[in-house]
Amino acid sequence: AKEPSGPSATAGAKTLQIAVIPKGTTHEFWKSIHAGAVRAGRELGVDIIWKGPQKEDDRAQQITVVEDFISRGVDGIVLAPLDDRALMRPVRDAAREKIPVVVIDSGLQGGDYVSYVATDNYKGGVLAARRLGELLGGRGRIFLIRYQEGSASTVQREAGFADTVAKEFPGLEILVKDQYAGATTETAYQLAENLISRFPDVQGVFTPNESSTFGTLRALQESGLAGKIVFVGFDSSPKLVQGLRDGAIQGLVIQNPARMGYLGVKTVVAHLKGEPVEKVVDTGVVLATRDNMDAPDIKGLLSPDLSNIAD
Amino acid sequence: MSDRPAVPPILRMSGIGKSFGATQALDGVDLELGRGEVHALIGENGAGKSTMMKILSGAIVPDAGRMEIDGRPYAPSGPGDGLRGGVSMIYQELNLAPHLSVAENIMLGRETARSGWLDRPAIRRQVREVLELVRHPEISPDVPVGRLSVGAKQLVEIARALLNKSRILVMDEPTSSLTQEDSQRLFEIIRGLRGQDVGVIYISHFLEEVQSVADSYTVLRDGRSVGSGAMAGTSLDDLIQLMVGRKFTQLFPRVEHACGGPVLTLDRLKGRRMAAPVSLDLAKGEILGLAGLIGSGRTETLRALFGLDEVEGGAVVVSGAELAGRRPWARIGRGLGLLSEDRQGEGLALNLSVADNMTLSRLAPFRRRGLLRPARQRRSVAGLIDRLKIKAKGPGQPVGALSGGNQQKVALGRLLHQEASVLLLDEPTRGIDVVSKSQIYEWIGGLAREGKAILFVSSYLPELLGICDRIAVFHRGNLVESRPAAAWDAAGLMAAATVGRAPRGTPVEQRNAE
Amino acid sequence: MSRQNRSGLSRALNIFGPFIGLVLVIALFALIPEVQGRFLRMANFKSVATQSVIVALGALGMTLIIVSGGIDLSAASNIALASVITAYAVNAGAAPAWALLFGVLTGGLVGLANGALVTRLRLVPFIVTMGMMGIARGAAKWIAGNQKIDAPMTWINELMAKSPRPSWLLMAPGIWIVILFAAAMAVLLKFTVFGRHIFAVGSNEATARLCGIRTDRVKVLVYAVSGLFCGLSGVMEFSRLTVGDPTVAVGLELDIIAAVVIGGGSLNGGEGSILGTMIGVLIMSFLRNGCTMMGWPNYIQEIIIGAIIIVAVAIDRLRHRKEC
Amino acid sequence: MSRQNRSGLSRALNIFGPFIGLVLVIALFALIPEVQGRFLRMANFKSVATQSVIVALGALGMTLIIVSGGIDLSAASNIALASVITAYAVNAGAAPAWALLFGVLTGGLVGLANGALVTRLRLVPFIVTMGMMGIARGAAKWIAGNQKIDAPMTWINELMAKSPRPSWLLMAPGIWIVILFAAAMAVLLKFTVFGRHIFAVGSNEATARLCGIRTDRVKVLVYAVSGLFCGLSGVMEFSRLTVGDPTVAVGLELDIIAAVVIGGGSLNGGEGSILGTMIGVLIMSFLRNGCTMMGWPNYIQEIIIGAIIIVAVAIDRLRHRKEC
Ligand SMILES: Nc1ncnc2c1ncn2[C@@H]1O[C@H](COP(=O)(O)OP(=O)(O)OP(=O)(O)O)[C@@H](O)[C@H]1O
Ligand SMILES: Nc1ncnc2c1ncn2[C@@H]1O[C@H](COP(=O)(O)OP(=O)(O)OP(=O)(O)O)[C@@H](O)[C@H]1O
Ligand SMILES: [Mg+2]
Ligand SMILES: [Mg+2]
Repeated sequence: AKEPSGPSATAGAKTLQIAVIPKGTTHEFWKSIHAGAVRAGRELGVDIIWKGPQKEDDRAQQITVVEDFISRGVDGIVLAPLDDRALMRPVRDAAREKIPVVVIDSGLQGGDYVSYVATDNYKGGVLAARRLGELLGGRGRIFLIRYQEGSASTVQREAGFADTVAKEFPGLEILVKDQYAGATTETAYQLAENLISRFPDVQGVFTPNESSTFGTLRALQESGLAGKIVFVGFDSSPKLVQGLRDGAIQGLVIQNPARMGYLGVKTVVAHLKGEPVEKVVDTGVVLATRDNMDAPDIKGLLSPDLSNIAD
Repeated sequence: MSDRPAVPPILRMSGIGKSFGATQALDGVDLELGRGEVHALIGENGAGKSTMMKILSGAIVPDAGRMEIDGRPYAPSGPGDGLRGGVSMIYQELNLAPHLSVAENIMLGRETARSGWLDRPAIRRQVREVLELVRHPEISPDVPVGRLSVGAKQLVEIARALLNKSRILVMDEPTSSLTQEDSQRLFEIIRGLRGQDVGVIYISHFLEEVQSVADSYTVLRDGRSVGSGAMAGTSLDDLIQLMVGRKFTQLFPRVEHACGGPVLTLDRLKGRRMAAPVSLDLAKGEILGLAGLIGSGRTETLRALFGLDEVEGGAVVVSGAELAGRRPWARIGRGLGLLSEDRQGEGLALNLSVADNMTLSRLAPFRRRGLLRPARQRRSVAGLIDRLKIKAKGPGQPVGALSGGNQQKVALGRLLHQEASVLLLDEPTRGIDVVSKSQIYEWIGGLAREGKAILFVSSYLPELLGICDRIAVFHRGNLVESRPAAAWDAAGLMAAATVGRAPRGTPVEQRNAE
Repeated sequence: MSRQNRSGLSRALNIFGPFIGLVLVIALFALIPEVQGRFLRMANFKSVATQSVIVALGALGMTLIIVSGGIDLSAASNIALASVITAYAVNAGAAPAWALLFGVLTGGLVGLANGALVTRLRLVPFIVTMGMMGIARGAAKWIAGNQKIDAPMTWINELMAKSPRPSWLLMAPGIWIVILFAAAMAVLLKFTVFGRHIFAVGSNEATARLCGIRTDRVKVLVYAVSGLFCGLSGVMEFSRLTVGDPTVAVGLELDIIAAVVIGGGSLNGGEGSILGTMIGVLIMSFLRNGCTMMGWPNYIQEIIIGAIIIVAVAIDRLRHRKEC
Repeated sequence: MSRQNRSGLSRALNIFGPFIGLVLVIALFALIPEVQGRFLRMANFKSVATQSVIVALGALGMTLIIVSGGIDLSAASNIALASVITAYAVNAGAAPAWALLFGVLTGGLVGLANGALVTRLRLVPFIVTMGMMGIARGAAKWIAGNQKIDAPMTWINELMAKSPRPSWLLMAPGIWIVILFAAAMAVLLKFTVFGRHIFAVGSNEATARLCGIRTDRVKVLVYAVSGLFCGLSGVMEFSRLTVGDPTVAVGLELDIIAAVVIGGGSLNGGEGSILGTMIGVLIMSFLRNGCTMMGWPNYIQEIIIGAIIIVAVAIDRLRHRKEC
């Protein structure tokens, strides 16, 4: 939705319009990015237009959205590309139309964008593997539940996880590694349930995003395994935070999506004003555990303030 | 029989008008029906009979006019209102739910129930009774209607209408697929209803039937009433003259034709749905009639012959060569053409135009360099429409908008256009008015003279006796007897069809056209 | 005599036919040594049954619709919408019973809208419900603010608990609810006038109308009832997830339709049965469960389920052909 | 006289009717000051046209199928599969022309399989293609190894470039390809024997058989041709994405079907036209484009598009009713 513009709207000058294009609109992760972008918009006095692909995670549709914003003639674009190649051409088209693009969250090939603001996803997977390996003492049977075919950021997390397990914890046996949880919580739930039926003696689980983590959490709770096995997930939501507190989850790798959205907008506006910008900005990942979850910085990440987005 | 003038008529329809787009189907028609009266509604194809009756049943809302039942205004907004108002109707086109059983169809909309729960025993009993009444207790109440032959389906519809016990019973060509025996039984039932003060409106193109069963009549022509009165003292010729506006003499015009060598031979042909293998010969220029009761297997034989049903054994020889391909397209390629007895379900694509329906089996003449030329198609179809006197707005009208008889003519027109050399006609004159019938007989004769061979299935014995060279009789799937037409009479045919054996030495009587 | 026998045999086939597929699927996995022991355990059966609840409820209503000659593509969106509404109500502090009622009624309203559009505007159900699919999904996302709605745990969440609270229930209350409603719907379809009319409308609508059946009323009722079932299914979805998720159940309408068709329903109307549908639901659930247990990759699973749908219907088809 | 006029009017309505919806949608956005200037620009129209190519190609084939009384739920999966195959071939070093051919033929094969199953096993198309939907999608993921396939840029990727290489083309070559094939299919449907046969099969299959039409052959051909179009559409998808993505176009089959139905196609068969379908495609594309430009949230867009589908078909319905 279009945001009421900041103080400069009254100044009479044309306010800048920045399109922020996420991969989807319904995960909490994207809500946080939205919140960060809106905060930057307020501070800088620019309009934020928030619009994802009509169908979640559909590359073709995201290209369409980018094209439509080029048609509309926005001043700048902040884009979380669903694909590191497929979005190259529309981004180049934007560059040709003198619309700067800042890439957030996932990488993009080619050099037609102004800056890349993102989490190191691979590192997130590494953190998760270490946590799991340490808690299990380097020995045990674990699941790697994947998110969805072809999703680049989660593929990196899964790779970081699998590589680290192979390298640092050879005693961990990955029982399942090519099962995909699918797009929704329900599909993740069913998958985890069925896997637990098959391998009731599993000792650890890693899931690479919010929906797969929550679906798995529900399955563990239902089969009475919550807290009995080591479970490390990714991203946060109130139910996951609750799980962390209850001891059902032993670790959540969290990113800083609000910061991603905030810096994305800041960077593109800085570029528009002719200021120099960094080509790569890392927004950092941290591991939240029961012990550190109440530390102020972690707490802010676990339960981001979304109150400023008004729709 | 207006010998009770004091009592108000059970039904009065006055000034009924209805148009479909540019077609004025009815224009100010009046009709009166007395208690215990059987009133015939007659007219040419497309005269507006069915439309009139659909208005009465509530299936169609009229543009103009008023109706009264027992002196009270009656304006149904749907068929449900009509039924509750005491009008029940047998529609011209089959009106059954194919997945439901015979019993379920008979009781449809009037299920005996106790506060919403089906009362199965009661339903069974009533269905049994009414099937007894039409003398077909052998029809199983549990069999899905979709599996019955057309004739049996028509009996189911009659049973449903009889069960309703309505004040007014409308029958739109109820006997078009019935044998004479079943028709006679129906007339008995109708006469019985007369005693119960039920008013019956009877539509049929079998004028002899009409004359014997009806007390009074109304004749429609082009959507207007052109005459009505008591049946007594009105001759057939008078009726026909009213219908068509001119004198009409000969129902069965004789077209001289000679039979040549055999063109079609069935050698122990056995289709999947045929009870027994059938063998027969058909000569060039011959019209071979097939008689039999409903379910006797005539349709099944034609369907197997044409490749519509799976063939299990036997051979079909056309002009000396055995047919290899067993699908309809292969048969059409060898000059066969079939007219289906089920014109709505199979015979016609109702939402396609008259032109497409008539030319579908032979589009080649309109093609040049791979492309069709619709103008040519239309011209050629316009010619056929004229020739067959089809009442239609033009070649582009969807065939579903035509009256029943005119639809039948379109189906016939297709065979003419196809220029088939062996015509398999399954009840070709069903629903066709008298004058058009005689016209069709004339064409059939003409086709025979051109050397085409014709298999003519009919349950209407007079026409078999009237135009065929030879008649074969089916009984329970077997071809039991085949003789020159001159060696049959109506009674002999009936006997052969019912008991499977022709009475020996039947005297060759004068052909009885009734 | 032989006819008698044949019809007896075909009747037996007719009754047990639908089970054949289910038995085959179960046997398939029961014979694979790798999962055998795990697959055949009671706990696994219970878990499959619980997973089936959502599809089963949707399929009960869908059976009515398909028998009446219609189709409902909005079922899955409707489920998501109802789950969101329930979560919203619980979250807003409504008593769980009220929240449940709201959820179910929301579903019913969407169904009613479908029915009204189909009958008033005389549109094909495919289109109406396809449009409604977008509308309901959009509404769900709107109400949920594009997010999951977290709601406090209440007894609603017990409905789909695998280990139910009064332990003599043995199975999740949701499963009992399905069994109850399935029985009720089977009776409705077979033994009531309304059921008969649903078949008639599906078999030949024109005939039904001419026989005085109020076809429009039948259709509106069928869609409304089906909507109520979707609503209940949405409540179960919420119960299972403990959150109201507007993106849940995307594409589930096809699973639901597949279950009905595998169970012998005909998309041309006039055919279908509740028993068949329930077996169709179980076949799909067991297939998913078995494939996951085998550790087969998802694409194999997708391919197998696609193939099974075709094969199941082909077998059903053969069965019918023999019969006549 | 007045009769003449009326039929003239209704003929005019018939010809221009389909355009009304399109004009309305364009007018809607053209009147909103916020986007007005941008919306009505040539560049935007070109971009909408390019976005429409994929759905349009799928819809060309779907029109044939729907006119013939069938339906194809596997269209979108087929598009994804073809795009993967094309990418695979390019990646494996095949000449672009060969890769294109492989992609198109893959689509054709899937279509052929659909047709063969529908005719040989006498199954309802809904089920066959629903099964095939899973099979094709699974196969695409399998071949792609559960990932997208990166392929080097070739001239195939120029097919969907908004600024085409020989600049006198003005629009993406893909758009010209659609126009070309649309014209060809329109002629096929209206002016060839095969086209008449398709209408006949869709209107009443039994009649078609009776008239010596090889209904099975017509159906197999229709599905195969439609499959080829899906294949081509998949190539275009690859051209646009520059990668082969097995998860692309999920749910697109409903968009494709909606386009055909908005354009006057009847799911009962026997009705439909290429012109109508193309207008249906554009209506959907302009709606999406306009909504995005307005920056309306997705759920609003979902609701609006759902409603528009219903309204468009309702208008079409009214138009038809007047006529008779
Ligand atoms: N639904 C319709 N749409 C357009 N025209 C129609 C429709 N139904 C009937 N008509 C026209 O109304 C006229 C009267 O038709 P109707 O069916 O009443 O004739 P009929 O007397 O029953 O003829 P038949 O003896 O052939 O059954 C015909 O010209 C027919 O074309
Ligand atoms: N009373 C009945 N009960 C059940 N099935 C019947 C009945 N009458 C006919 N059939 C079915 O119809 C088949 C034969 O009907 P068919 O249409 O071939 O006979 P027909 O001589 O052409 O009769 P019609 O005069 O009705 O066209 C039988 O094999 C049977 O399956
Ligand atoms: Mg009539
Ligand atoms: Mg017959």
